[in-house]
Amino acid sequence: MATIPLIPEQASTISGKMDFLFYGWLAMSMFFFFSVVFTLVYFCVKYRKGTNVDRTIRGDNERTLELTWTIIPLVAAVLVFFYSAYAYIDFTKTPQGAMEILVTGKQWMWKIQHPTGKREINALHVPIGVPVKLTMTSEDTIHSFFIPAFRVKKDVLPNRFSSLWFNATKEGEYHLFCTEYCGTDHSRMVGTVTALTPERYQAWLAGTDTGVTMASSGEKLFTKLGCVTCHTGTSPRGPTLKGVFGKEVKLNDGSIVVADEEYLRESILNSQAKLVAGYPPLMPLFRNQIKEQDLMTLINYIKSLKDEKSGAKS
Amino acid sequence: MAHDSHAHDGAHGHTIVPIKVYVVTGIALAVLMLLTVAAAYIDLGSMNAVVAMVIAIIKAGLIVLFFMNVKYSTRLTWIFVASAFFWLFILLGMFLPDYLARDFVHQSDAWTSSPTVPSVLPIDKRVLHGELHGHEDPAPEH
Amino acid sequence: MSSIAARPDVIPAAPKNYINAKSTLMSWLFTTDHKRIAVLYLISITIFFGMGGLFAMLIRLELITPKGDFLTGDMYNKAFTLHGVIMVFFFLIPSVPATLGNFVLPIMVGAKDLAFPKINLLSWWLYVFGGVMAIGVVINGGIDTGWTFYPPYSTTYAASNVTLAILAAFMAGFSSIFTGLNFIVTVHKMRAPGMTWFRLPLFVWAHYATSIIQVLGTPVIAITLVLVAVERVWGVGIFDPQLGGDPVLFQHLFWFYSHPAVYVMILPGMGVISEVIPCFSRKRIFGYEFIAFSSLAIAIIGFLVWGHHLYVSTQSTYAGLVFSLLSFLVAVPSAIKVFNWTATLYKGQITFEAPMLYAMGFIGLFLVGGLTGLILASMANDIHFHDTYFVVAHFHYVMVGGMVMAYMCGLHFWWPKMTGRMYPAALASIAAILVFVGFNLTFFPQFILGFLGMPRRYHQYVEEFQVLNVMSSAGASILGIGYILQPFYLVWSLVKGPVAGMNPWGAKGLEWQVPSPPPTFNFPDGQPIVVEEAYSYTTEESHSGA
Amino acid sequence: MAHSSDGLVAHHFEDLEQQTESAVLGMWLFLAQEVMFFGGLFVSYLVYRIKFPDAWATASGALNVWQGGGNTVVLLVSSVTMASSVWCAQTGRQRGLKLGLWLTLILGLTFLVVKYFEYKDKFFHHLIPGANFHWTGPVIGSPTEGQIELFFVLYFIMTGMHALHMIIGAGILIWIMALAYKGYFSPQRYMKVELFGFYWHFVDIVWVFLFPLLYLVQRHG
Repeated sequence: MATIPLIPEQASTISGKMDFLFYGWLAMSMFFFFSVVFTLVYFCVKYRKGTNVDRTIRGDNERTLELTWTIIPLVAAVLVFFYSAYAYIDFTKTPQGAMEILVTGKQWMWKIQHPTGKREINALHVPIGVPVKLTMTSEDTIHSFFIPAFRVKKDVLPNRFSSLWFNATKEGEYHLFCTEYCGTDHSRMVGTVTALTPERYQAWLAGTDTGVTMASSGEKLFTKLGCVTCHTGTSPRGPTLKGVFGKEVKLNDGSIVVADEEYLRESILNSQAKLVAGYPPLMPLFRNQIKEQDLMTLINYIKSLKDEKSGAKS
Repeated sequence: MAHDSHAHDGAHGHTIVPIKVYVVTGIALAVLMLLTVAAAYIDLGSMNAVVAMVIAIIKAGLIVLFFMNVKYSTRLTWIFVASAFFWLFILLGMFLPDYLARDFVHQSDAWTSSPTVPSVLPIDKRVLHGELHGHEDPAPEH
Repeated sequence: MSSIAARPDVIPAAPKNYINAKSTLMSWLFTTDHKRIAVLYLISITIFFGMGGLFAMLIRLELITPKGDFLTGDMYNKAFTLHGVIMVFFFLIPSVPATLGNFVLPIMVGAKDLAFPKINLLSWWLYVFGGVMAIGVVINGGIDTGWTFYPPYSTTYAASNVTLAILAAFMAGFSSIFTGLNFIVTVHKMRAPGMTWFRLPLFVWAHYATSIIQVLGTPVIAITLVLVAVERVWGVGIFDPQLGGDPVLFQHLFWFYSHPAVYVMILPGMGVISEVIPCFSRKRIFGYEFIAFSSLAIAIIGFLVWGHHLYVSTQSTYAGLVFSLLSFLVAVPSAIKVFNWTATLYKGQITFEAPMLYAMGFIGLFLVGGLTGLILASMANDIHFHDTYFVVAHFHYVMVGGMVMAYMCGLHFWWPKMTGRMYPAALASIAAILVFVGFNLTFFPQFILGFLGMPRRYHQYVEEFQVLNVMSSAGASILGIGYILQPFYLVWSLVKGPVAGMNPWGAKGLEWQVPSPPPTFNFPDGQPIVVEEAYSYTTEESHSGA
Repeated sequence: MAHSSDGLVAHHFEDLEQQTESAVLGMWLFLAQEVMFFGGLFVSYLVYRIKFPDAWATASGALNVWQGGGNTVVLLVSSVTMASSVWCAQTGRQRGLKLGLWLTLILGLTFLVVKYFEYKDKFFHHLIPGANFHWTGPVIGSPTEGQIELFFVLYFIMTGMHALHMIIGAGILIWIMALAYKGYFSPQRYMKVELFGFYWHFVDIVWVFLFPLLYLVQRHG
């Protein structure tokens, strides 16, 4: 809070190059801006009404002046176009042999799948020093995948694949944002990108490195069974489960129960029995659909959910 | 003012076109209409669409020039008409750089009544093995 | 033409003018007098400016804290959508053309009215119907698609009043088309004897260029919005990805109009500035032809650049390159205008009344808006800036810093002409300065936020963005004070303001040669004959000469 | 708009010529607006036709060339009768004017009736896009049903917008006829007929493009 951030972190191979281009633009813009503003102020002061200055206009160099300030910006515009077009192609050309990660956007979460089949939600682990290509699609509306520190962004469309690539350079955690407006919780469709050394990434893939966001088996089940679709805390289709354990819950018949393990278990197996007030009876019945062991794992996972906001935690 | 001679100045200061012109134009349009149908039944490959459009443009031109009197109108009217079609051309033309240089990649090319995206994360083996490279967004390949 | 029946007036020597000609409500609501319609527009767009401002206030209040605790996500989304829809379709697009343009353009060319007075009235009524629908949207629970209405969200997923909002925008669109149509024909056919094309005030040139966009661009958004409404109501449509339809096609069609539409918003503003600067520096404008043709160039090239909104929307790279190049080129005519305005000041007799302060502010803010626009036109940088607060800041610099400043500039310039009364000069200057300072405080931090990567349309955000957002909200309150001051002293001036006289600024142009307020048919003594070039100011002339 | 003392020139115009030229230019600008309005549909059509040539070839086969072609002729003839009506108005032939307007109206309504039967036909063949859409006809190439449905969405919107213009045109035509029966038109005052003629011809032009684009995509082989 004390210091105001002014410059975003540079954490990919193109960040520096893009910023260099931007600072070039900035310098050029400032040159034009200050030349005009300086001239403007100078004239305003010098030729304000009543000053005793020479106001006779000699000669007619209007055309020369006009041509000068038409042609110079024109040439400048074309030159910078070529430079920035070249840079764009440089930035977006996916290198051969990039590692491919699948991304699916849906209201309002990012689902990631690594080449080994490992999945995560609203989190993306990537190795540094390795070109990574994201192949992305959406299940519903248009989203846009944006990692500011990597300077990459691409819209994610339904029924189509789009892609972007980056090569992270620095270990750390970075923001992941959805930048195409996608509905109520657009601003919660955020996550964390964790850049790891290739070794740690391998370890993470294998599931032994627990230093960073580790998807527990309960979380996996939570995703696999589709619980995440509704129990996000924001969906009108199901109540949030964050911090629900041990709390009192109001049911749609007006009664109040304590959300203990038994209640959670009953609600998973037969959701219609004790429906939380204000939510429709949409949830499928998992009776005979879920193994007892999985059920335990899932309940344990729900117990572990704390009442705090998900998303970026840098 | 007299109104009975043909192709003279009307009360509004513009030309009254003799009715013969309308009838001849109408016949020409009917002939072109038959021609466009006939041309459609002959296999000209990709030229079919071109021929159909050329005939349609000629027909539209005849209607604009004769039925709508533009042939006998002021230059300003010509400019207005031309700019309408110029802007239509901009609209059509400026879409092509995108749509001719991009390819949709469909997740489902199968003949299904409603190709839907699977509700869980698609595990498309072709994607994993890089077999879809030929179809993907062309942007990175330049 | 029938003369207006004389009514006994309280003030003995009050000359007949368009305001006191008739006084019934019906004589206002169904008037065909362009000046009265301009006043009707002025009142209605002020109401919508206020509404849009309220939604802006909600947005800024929400963004003071990163947690999203003031409004719910849904309410926030509706607030920024309504802010956008109302400000774009019901304030910015009609702002200068429908009020100031409607009022002074016919007088400037020496006509008794616009070519089609009834269509002008129809245009206002369409605007009112659209506006009532927009209010209906607000009352009925709002709309949450963003003013861009992107499918498939707008067609399939949004559970708000999309169809009604689309209908409202559709009506406002046709209102705009008819205004443009009227202006073009008026400029071509209603000019007074001697009023050649190159004697037209640049305000008229700017409106001519604007009208081209209004007439040829607006119908495309109209049909596009119809397509969205059909898809929403019918359940199937051409943008439906499930059928193989392409949502990006909508974006193309939408921006085919909506990018030129920003020139509909800024060109008339540039016209206002071209009037005010020569007047207050007592000099003929520098490079008249270049400013005139640059307006046309902007209108035409402006149609060829829309794809720069789609750099990261999976548009083909090739198309991106074409649009990028053209986007850089469209900056050149704008630059020409700025240079010419600056050169006009050279060796002038410059005074700093409120309109001039707004004009100076306009140049500075428009420069920032335009130059940052170049950064966004660069494909490489747009990858990072697209849909971040950098874009938000950029277009607010152009739309608010540019257009709203110009609108207020013009309003203060022609207010004495429209009402016959003078507003308190000191207060007007204070308001102008407050608006300028408040504006910069509000929107400059947003450039940095965008560079840091804060996405737009975010109801809650990560904590490190808070300081800049608080600065922005604080600035907005100053901006708000600057705006709120204006209706007070302007309305006050109607009652207590000193009588302005025919030409309080000593300005050139036909509108300053008719009484203030002008009589019903502008030139009761017959059409004026124009013998002078536009802006034939001389520096020797004393300021209070007229 | 002419309501001043001599009934021909409105108060804000200097003379009849200025008024006439303004009206003609205004009408052309309105039609330019209409061109762009339909342009949005044509460009959508173009994009999808480029992308889905097979679907377009397949779906177009389901449209009835006889109905479409017949309607083309009906509209062309109505344009001739409309142009003749304008000529009659310009030359003061009141009976000819009324006859021409009647013929134009009848032809316009004929077009709409044929269109109605075409739409009805689509309904029976499950070709109305939506839940009941089902393609059973022969297939050219390998289109998806969704793509074929897209063609029909565009078909209905494009022809529907055109038909809407026809209906509005018929409404204005009835108003013009009422004026004609009141003896409103004369060789000095025929602008309303002429401007309406522009509109009618424009609607014809739209159909001139719609017919080959929708009905004749691939008729051979």
